[in-house]
Amino acid sequence: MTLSCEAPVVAGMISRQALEEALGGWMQSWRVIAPVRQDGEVRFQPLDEPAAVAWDYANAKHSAKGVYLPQVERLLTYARTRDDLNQVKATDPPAGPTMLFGLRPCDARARLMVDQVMVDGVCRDRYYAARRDGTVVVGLACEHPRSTCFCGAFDSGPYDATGSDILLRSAGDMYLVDVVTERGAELAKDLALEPVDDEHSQRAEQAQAKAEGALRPMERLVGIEAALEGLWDDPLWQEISAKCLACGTCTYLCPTCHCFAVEDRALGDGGERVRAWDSCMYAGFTAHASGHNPRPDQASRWRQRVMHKFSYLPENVDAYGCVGCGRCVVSCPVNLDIRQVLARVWAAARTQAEESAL
Amino acid sequence: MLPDEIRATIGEWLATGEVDLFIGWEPGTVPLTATPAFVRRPDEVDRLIWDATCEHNLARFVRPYRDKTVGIMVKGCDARALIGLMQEGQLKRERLRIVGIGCDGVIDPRRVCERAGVESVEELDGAQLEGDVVVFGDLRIPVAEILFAGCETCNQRDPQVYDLRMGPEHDETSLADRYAHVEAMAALSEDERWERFTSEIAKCNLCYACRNACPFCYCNVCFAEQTNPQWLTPTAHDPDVSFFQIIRTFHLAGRCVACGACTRACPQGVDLRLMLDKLCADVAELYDYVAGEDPEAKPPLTTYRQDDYNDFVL
Amino acid sequence: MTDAHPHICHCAENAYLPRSMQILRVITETDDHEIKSFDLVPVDDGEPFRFTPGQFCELSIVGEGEAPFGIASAPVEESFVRFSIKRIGRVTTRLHSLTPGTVIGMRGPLGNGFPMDAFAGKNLVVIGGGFAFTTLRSLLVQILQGGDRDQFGQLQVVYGVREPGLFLYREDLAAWQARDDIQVVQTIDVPVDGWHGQVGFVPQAVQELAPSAKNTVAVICGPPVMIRFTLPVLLELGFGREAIYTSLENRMQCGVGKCGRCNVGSKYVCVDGPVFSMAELDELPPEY
Amino acid sequence: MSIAGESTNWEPKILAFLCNWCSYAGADLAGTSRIQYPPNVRVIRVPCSGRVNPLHIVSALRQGADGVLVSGCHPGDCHYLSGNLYARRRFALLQRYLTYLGIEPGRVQFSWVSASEGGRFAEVVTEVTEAVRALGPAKRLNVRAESIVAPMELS
Repeated sequence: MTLSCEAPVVAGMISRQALEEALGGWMQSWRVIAPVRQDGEVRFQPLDEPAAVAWDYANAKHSAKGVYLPQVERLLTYARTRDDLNQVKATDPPAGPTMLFGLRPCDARARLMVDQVMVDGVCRDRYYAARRDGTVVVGLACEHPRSTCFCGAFDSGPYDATGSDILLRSAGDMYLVDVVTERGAELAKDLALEPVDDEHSQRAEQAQAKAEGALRPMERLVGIEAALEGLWDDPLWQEISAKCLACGTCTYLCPTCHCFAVEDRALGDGGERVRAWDSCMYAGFTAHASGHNPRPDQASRWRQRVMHKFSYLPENVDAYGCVGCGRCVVSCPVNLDIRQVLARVWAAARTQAEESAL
Repeated sequence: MLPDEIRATIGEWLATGEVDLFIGWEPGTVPLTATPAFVRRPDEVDRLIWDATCEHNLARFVRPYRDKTVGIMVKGCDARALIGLMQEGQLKRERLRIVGIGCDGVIDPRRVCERAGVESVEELDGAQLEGDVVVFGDLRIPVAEILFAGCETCNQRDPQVYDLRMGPEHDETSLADRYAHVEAMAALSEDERWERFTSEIAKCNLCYACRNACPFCYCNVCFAEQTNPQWLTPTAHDPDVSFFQIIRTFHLAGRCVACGACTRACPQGVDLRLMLDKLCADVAELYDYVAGEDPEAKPPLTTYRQDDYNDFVL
Repeated sequence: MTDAHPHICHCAENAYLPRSMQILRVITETDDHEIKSFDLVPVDDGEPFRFTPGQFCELSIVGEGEAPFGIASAPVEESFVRFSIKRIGRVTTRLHSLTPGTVIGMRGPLGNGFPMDAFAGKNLVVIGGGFAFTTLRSLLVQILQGGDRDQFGQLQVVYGVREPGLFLYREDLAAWQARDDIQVVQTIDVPVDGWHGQVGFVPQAVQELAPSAKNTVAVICGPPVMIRFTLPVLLELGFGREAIYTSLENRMQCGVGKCGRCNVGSKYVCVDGPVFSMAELDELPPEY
Repeated sequence: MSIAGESTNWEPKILAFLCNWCSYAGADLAGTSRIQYPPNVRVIRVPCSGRVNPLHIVSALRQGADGVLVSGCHPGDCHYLSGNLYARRRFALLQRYLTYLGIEPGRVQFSWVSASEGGRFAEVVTEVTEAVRALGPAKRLNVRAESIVAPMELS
């Protein structure tokens, strides 16, 4: 059910210094996006010099979603004339390959899930597809998961290679280079790799064990879609959403949330039609012009958020709409923790099963 | 846990049905954060806490239950919000059971991170608040040094209205330095002020957390979400953001009680006090009015005087 | 799930690029001028616009936005594409101000449309209420004039509105009344002088018509209250829930299953619908 | 409306909200008395100056107005008794607030002009027009301003 990939092949190991040199070369042929620390905050930004990579970052507050699904993306520009109200010109999505360097495994997996909705779904989104097809990912395994990370609950973990073309695993002073895809193999050719000696491979294994051990224990979430089946009218939705401020921060920071609005903006004599991030947490998301709203309150919106991620997406694209990165837990102004919501879902399903068994 | 007699009274309120619901705080799942708690049964009262992490203005959550009797915990500033909502006919005093807390200020997680040298709060795994000191490994940071900016110059630490009183009494400091940052901004040149304002709101991505955290933003359809006419498009685009920020804050003129809930709720770290405190200062100067003090007073923009300030008119 | 058949995508390379369509005719359908029909023709000479009755398009006016509308013309009426639009919001108000000759944008055909193959060989009961008669007209005109009327059995139509001035497509209705291979019952809610036809709500009219359920499919579009009270009548008459189809109306923007807002349960109304059978809807949560 | 730019023959575009009972009538009187005043003003008639919402004023600046004038009855003359008195507090705060945030003070002006003050209306319009002309085209909130129309790398 969850996203997965073939077992990666260790191609060799390389020092950080040599990696930064390779990055210098890669920056000539790719627009390299990497985690960069700037005034106290790590953000995914175009890299201007290899040394700027924040190698030891926990995870960036904003996911890398802005790279493959920008917050505001111009779809069309238009000129406004009296009789022709469709004088439009499609904007060309940015050509030129992009390298997502230093992506954490959860973000790498998140991108694959969004791909399936935006490109492999019924219709093909040309703007998204252009960005995706030109992107290659060099993942960076997670040595220090945080207290809010729960990637383990999806049978994944801080060293999951899914979604990366190459996965770097730290082994003290060196990085082990796992090749995951053909594109990864191509990339690995640019690296001055040394054979992996036992000492480093052991160190990498220890680091992995330590990282996987650091994950807070949490009930496995694979299979939760069955638990959600009978909970449509359960009071849990009312209770958990009572404190929600409907600010949509969780959806903006979430690497898998991909819902958007299409808006026209007047600019001078013409304007532009843009796609911009939207959120199911807002009332206007589903409000009809007639005033009817199929989701009138925050409880129904929270139910949609959970059902979309943990029931509808598994049914439609065979992948959960959550990778356990914990960003929504960290940044929610009222600390509405989705892990607690999902625990309530399991509990409500169990009580329901017990009641129906009576 | 709350002090025993407070816990007992709240439990009694719930047991006898004097309140249908009690709104307070309980420990959060992220270090050094509390989370709003909605308690309905006496046995749940033990979940409730009060300390310097309880930063939300709970007055925001009362309106949906205004046909019931609601118990609520409020700091000095939050209590003013309750009074403001009574002035605007949104809440009735007899439908509220208020636990008023003398407050020494709440923690600003961003300042804790700076002091502890981490990027965000959840890396402070295991950090504890002991009394008025934050303990994280061998790091001990007094709460007084990591307060939310608004709390440092707060002159409304004690609740004006309550049924139960908790926490210390304060002799209120003068208003003098409360508007220091407003005067600093006003002293800048016109271009500098515009630069300061636009750079502050450049971080805003129109998620409306500030509006949704504010007890006084309760319009059914906010101007920001009207579609016919559509005043702004919800895409984070300079004129839309400045338009939203100017109009939304202006709607708080003469109503804002400077509780800071909006600034703390902002995921992008926009300092809304820079704007709202200017309105509070002007309202105090021109109409000698401070929001949330007297339940009977009429908010300044809902009344007038013949000899009101008129020099600005051509 | 019975014969769910999602939208087959032959969108242009750029699903968001509207095709330029010129307004050929504007017909004021109702006496209160609130609903107008717009007949559009492509400006470019690209390949003709092919669609199935029941599908919809996003009509686009730059600077105002886009909105979804059911296609009211039938595929056989190749010289124009008709949309009947009620003035209610920003885009529709602007549309109502337009005159023939103006060019607007159109994206489509979107959605799945009626399962014409499932209807073949069957009798049809078409029930419409208020202004939700657009795609039903497309269906009926295609059956009557599409050249294979004999593929379908008996055709019975019940069309109810509040008052006589609100009927859409009055020429078509008059023409159908004159035909013998289609039975049309027009009803209005309360008596109005000058109206000699039937009076009463749609559920009553269907009860009086009492169409036989044998080898018959029902299609019902209209305000939710009308559907809620007509459904039991059909079930009583023996219609199976998999033989009753309706078309849902949800807030839409992309129209191609991406922007995430028009779902009912796990189905996107814009690609998995808008046409659903009641059996399909029974498996989805009551969220529309 | 062309993109507001530094073109030489730029003429300030000023939006005036005139209260129907006094200022609008004053403007009428200025016209019937053949009093000359700059043509830069476009008038929106409102029942009372109290009807003008700060939303309208800031939205006007956003849509490209270089200046906004709101003119109503003198205090005490209001046809609705207190409309202008409520408005006075609202505008006093709004003008100080916009100035504080960095909008040039001349952009938004308020005046009281009675139905019999045709000359006074012309004076006010001239004063506002010259003030706005001195300030140049509005850039700060204007959605059509050069700085915003420039193609932005939106990702």
